[in-house]
Amino acid sequence: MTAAIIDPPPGGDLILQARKVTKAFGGLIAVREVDLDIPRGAIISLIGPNGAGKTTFFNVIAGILDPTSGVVELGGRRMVARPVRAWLEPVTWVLPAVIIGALGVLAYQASPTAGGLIVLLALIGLIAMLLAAIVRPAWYRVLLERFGVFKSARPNEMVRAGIGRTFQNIRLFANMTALENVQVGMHLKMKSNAADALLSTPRARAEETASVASALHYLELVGLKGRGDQAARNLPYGDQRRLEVARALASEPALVLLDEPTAGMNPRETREMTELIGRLRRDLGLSFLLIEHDMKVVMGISDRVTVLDHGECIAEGTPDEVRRNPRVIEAYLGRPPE
Amino acid sequence: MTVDFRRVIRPVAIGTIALLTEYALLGTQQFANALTLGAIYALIALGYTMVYGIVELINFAHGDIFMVGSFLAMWIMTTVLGLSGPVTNLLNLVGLLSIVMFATMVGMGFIGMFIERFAYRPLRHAPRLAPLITAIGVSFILQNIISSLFGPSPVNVPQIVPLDKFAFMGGKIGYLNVFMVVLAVVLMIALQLFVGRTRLGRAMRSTAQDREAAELMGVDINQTIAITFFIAAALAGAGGVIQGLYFGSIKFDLGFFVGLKAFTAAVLGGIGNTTGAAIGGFIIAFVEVYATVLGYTQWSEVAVFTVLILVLVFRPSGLLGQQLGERA
Amino acid sequence: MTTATSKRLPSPWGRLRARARDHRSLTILAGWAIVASVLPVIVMIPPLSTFQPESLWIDGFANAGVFILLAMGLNVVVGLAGLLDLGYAAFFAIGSYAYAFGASPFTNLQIPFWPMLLVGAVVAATLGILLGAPTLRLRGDYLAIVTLGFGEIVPAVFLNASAFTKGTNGIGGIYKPELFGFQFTLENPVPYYVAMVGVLAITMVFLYRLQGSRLGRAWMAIREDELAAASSGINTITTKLLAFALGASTAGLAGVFATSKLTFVGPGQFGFQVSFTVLAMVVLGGMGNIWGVATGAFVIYTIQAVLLKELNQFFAVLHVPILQSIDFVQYQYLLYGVALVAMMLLRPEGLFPSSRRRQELHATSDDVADVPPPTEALGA
Amino acid sequence: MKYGKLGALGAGALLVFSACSGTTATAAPGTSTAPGGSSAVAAGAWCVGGTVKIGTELPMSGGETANGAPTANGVKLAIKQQNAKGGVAGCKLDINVQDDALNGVHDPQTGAKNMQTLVADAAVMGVVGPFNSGVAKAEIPISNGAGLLMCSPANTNNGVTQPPEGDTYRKTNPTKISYIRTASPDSIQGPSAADYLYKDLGKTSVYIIDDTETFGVGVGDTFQAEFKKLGGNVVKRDSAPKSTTDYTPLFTAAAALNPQGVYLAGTTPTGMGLALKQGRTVSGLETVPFVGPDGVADLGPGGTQGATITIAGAASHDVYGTVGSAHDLADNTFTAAYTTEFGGAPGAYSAAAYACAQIIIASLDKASATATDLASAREGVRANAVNSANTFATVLGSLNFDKYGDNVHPFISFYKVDMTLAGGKGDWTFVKQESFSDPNAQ
Repeated sequence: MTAAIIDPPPGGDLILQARKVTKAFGGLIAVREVDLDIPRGAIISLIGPNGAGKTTFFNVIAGILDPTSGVVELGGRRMVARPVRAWLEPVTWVLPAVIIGALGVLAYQASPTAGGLIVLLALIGLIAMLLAAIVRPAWYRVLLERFGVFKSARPNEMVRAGIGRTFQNIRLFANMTALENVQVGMHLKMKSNAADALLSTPRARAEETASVASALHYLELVGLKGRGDQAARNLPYGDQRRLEVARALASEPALVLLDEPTAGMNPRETREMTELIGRLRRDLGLSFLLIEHDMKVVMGISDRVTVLDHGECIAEGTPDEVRRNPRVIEAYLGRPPE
Repeated sequence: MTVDFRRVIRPVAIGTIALLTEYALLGTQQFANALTLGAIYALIALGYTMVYGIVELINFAHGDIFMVGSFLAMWIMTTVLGLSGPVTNLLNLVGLLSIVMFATMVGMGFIGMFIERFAYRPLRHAPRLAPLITAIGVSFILQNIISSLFGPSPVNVPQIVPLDKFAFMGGKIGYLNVFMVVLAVVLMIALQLFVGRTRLGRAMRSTAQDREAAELMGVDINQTIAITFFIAAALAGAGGVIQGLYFGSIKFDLGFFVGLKAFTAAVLGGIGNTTGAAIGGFIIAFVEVYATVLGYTQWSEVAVFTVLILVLVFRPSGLLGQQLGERA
Repeated sequence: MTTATSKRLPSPWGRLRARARDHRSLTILAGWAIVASVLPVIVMIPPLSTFQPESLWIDGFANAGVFILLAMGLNVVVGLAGLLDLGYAAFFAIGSYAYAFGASPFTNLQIPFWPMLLVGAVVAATLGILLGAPTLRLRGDYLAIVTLGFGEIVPAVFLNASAFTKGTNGIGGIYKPELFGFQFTLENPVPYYVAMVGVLAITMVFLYRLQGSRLGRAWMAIREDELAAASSGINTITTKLLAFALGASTAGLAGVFATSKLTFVGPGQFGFQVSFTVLAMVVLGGMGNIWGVATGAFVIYTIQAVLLKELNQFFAVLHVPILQSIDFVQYQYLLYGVALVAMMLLRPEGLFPSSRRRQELHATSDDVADVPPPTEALGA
Repeated sequence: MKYGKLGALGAGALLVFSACSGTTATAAPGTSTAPGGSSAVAAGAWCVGGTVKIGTELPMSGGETANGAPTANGVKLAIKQQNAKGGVAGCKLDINVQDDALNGVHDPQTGAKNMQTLVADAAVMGVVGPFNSGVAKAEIPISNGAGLLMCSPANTNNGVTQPPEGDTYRKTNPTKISYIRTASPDSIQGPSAADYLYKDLGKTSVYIIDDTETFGVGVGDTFQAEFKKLGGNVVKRDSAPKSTTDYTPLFTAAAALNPQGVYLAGTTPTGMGLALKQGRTVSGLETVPFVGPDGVADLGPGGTQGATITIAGAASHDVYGTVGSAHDLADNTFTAAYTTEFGGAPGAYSAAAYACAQIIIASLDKASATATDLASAREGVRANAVNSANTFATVLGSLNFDKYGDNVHPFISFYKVDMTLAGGKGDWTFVKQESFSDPNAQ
């Protein structure tokens, strides 16, 4: 099948923008100054020989690895970059406590009770700041920004910002049912907390019922209707890939990162997966970033293709442009992509 | 073999500086005490780390294997060899020590293999916590067997190495202390050579890396794991021998706490890494001696664990954890 | 799914089961009510009645309840969230001391028992979060040794901070509970028994609800694959902390209850043995299965506190000459060790493995190798 | 607390018992005469079933077997000897052994459960135990409510009996106390050792090491306070838990401060024997006196399994110890009888347990005159034992108890190790004894 190649929408409505992303492991540079733009509603493919740094680049975008340099922006907001002034963060934890504690020690000279209370207050403050540092609520991040501290978003924060992903080697929750796997994907969209669960509030129960219905819907969407009760590890390989996609969709992302979605699939399954991606873009308006080895898939579905080799971007353009690029041909050992 | 700066010279330099600093801070006497204690911890920690490296099991019975080793050595010395006090003839002493050391290490090795065969091997494919619980059970069994054989009170060990001391740098150091540290270092080097240079050592390393692949390449997994337990238990046995010689008194329940500290040492150094285990053992001993010198003996355990926690917060895989490619 | 199953099972038993699934909380409460009323009857039947009088059995059941609470709490941490905690007794200690501080002549406070249950749970949960925080980045066995360390540190603090805790002497004369003017006494174990069953039933309802909730799914997801869980939008850090907090709060409840019954607390009661015993209960019962874990706790407690202690009497009843001459009390820990090994060899998955979670903690997650753990937890 | 070879039935006690048995004795058909006993007598109607029991509540398994088992043997010996004399008023004695160790460590919870068990066994007339003060604090409220006598051979913690803390354990029946103990409280033993070291041995500086246990910390604190009061200098105070295996660094640090003596505040089973052995090897401490309480001065000769001198070996010279009882009644009768019976030297607390059994037997003998059933006999035992007007002749000398259950006339005996005794292995020799007034008199 052939998907219509669309031009990037005017006005630069970019959903994701990666600028000069570099990632080094010790002396080895896995990704070197890679730029990537993903317009809203586009399907972008990332190709390259094995070891080209595709998955590393993916993990940077997904918030799993901090880049050595470069920036990843989502909807114009800086999400991932090398940490800035990270050493200042512990200072923000300790400083208030030290100041209050010092006051307490001074006050202790005048009145032991008051001094003791102030020192206690300092301790509570310290604990509160430490907890805030762990949970990282919004006000804490604002505080950090005021100090000029930057830390990359965590994977779950990237999901919240609208990125869903699958893994190259399938990482389902093997002992949970397919339905539960999808429900986990809905985690962020659900609001009930531990107290709701303990008291089994109407809101929690309603939400739970709704989540089951919604999860069944996603299962149907990817073609797993009626498989909800099966443990994920008992599903056939192709179904596991589909289930991973359903789980990623359940978080209602704007951009889905698919790491070799058709790896290990037979031609029929591959075709179904390709169709599914096209349908999702059409029906839900989702954007996709794919890592893919199957050139048929890449060339058939992508709006634009980026080619990595030895961590460097060697070509970027429409599938046709890339197909004709001599550097790409060379990178693939002279074997021309059909 | 070329001398690689990163792998050899730097660690040696760091170690030397660290030791000199400790020496300056503690003084001769306490420095010697800490080194001696560290030698025992290190020998036991090696066993923990080897077993963990190959079967990913926290062998909680390992401390008790050390304890059984000390009793076995005591039994050999008193009942088999009929010793009761210091042996002053150097040749005799060397001969007797070699016999005791060899017999204890071999005997403990077989006990270690036996335990692995019956308590752990049947559970190799069971959920990971199952062997942990049998390890606790084995620990109970070993303690109670020893306590019914030798009684629950402390038992004296003939201190066949004379407790003479020589003056050194303003302190007095026992010949036994020197012997213990040297023995521990020799055994550690021997272990490194064994693991690094022999066929069996290669089999152990490959099994630790990927058991299935090793099996496909013709490594006999059962044999390799059994040998690992043999070596681990033999090292614990050596630790048991010097424990008895140095302190002159052993008790059926000494294994748990010594074992706990040794395990802490293994984790501190990066579990699965033999060099790390040895370094961890010495660090734990130094922390304990520090606590004592500063007058906070009752807090020494707290200090040990605080150091552990701090190290792990900043290096979640221990000091040398990444070196052997620990499987996350 | 529920409806589908109930349609397929038209038998009365099947209908009962389906109904039980639809009204789980009620079923649990009813189940506890049945168990609680049956147990006192069973122990009046020989040979159980020959071991000890009924009041002692009931007293023992109330004590067993403490361990059932502990096991159910540890199950949240180890069984559901997959975090191996070897220092669980620390939170038991914290709950116990919380009650001792709140209701003893030592502090001159006399806060009533029932609010103290809540206070103990909250204090333990807070410390659970504090102690859990530094361990968040650690995996598997590194976590185990750090929690083991906490398990040693907490009693050591209670021992050594003697100005605040009376140190090694312990705090005695702690006040007993009272309900609507009815004073609990040491002579009559029945009120403790009833109260314990009540606490257990409510805790179990709560735990089942948590397990089936969004939070329970998040715990299981983390246990199965932490990175995939984070990539599905789960905040692994708060979720893990909640597991520590809820596990610790259950231990806090157990501590308050045990202390109010014993009227004494000392630092020696919370050694590693307690943590290991509770872990053995969880593993033996079948990790992740709440009622299985509760049963495991009951079985091990009964073996430890009743059967092993009464072995002499038991063999005396049997009239086997050789066995009568052996003093089994001396060998009870040998037998306990043998029992632990034998039970694990026979049922490595536990007595009542939860069917779908049988594989848990099997996986060594080899495939994580290419992706280092999230580095942003604390201080990095 | 430790009376290894203090042994010896007070001659008076023997007379009292045989006299009692004699007066009430009438030959009972069908009752076998015990070998060596005087005669068999018919049991009174109160003695339902012909047998009553003495309970023991001690740690009997795991790491603390060494504490409990020899102590329980003391009770077994007393019962055997009494049964050989025909029991008490024709009623045979039996034992109900309870173990308060859980996973090998004494556990107050288990102790409380055991106390419930003993209370529920109507034939139990009195209980010997517990061993640990912490366990006692969980058990006294139960025995107090039930009116069952407990006699501890080993507890010394002041708070167990003495107000205000002691009152909190007797809330059910504040006037009917149910707990007595044979040992002198810490508040007597610690200071007397300090006096001895400062005045008799003339040492003005001391290093104190305790074992972090209730007993060790108790005597350590009271020793330290008294030594300072006398004008002495406490150069260092350390606490080393019983899990310690290496005491060398501790003593090395202390030796740098040049103490003239060392006080070992603790017991040999909790590490003080090892501490002595290792401390001696440290330069500077080769000849200074080491002083210990009765947990160290177990009076066991070198060679006895588990005895301090056996563990410390050649390091046992210049070791002094205090024992919380009078020396003057001591002879080797008890030790000999114990050794014959159990094939080993008595444990540290065997004699005290034997004394407790003697007190229970004597009280039961008295109570049997008026008892109508087991319950009244049990109450009679309690009332007689705690009545300060009753004086009991025991293996520890004569004992009677004040309103809190403490010995009215505590004695402290002083011993030192003589390495020439016991065939060169060393043994304790008596130095002197002192009597004190009632610790609760004020």
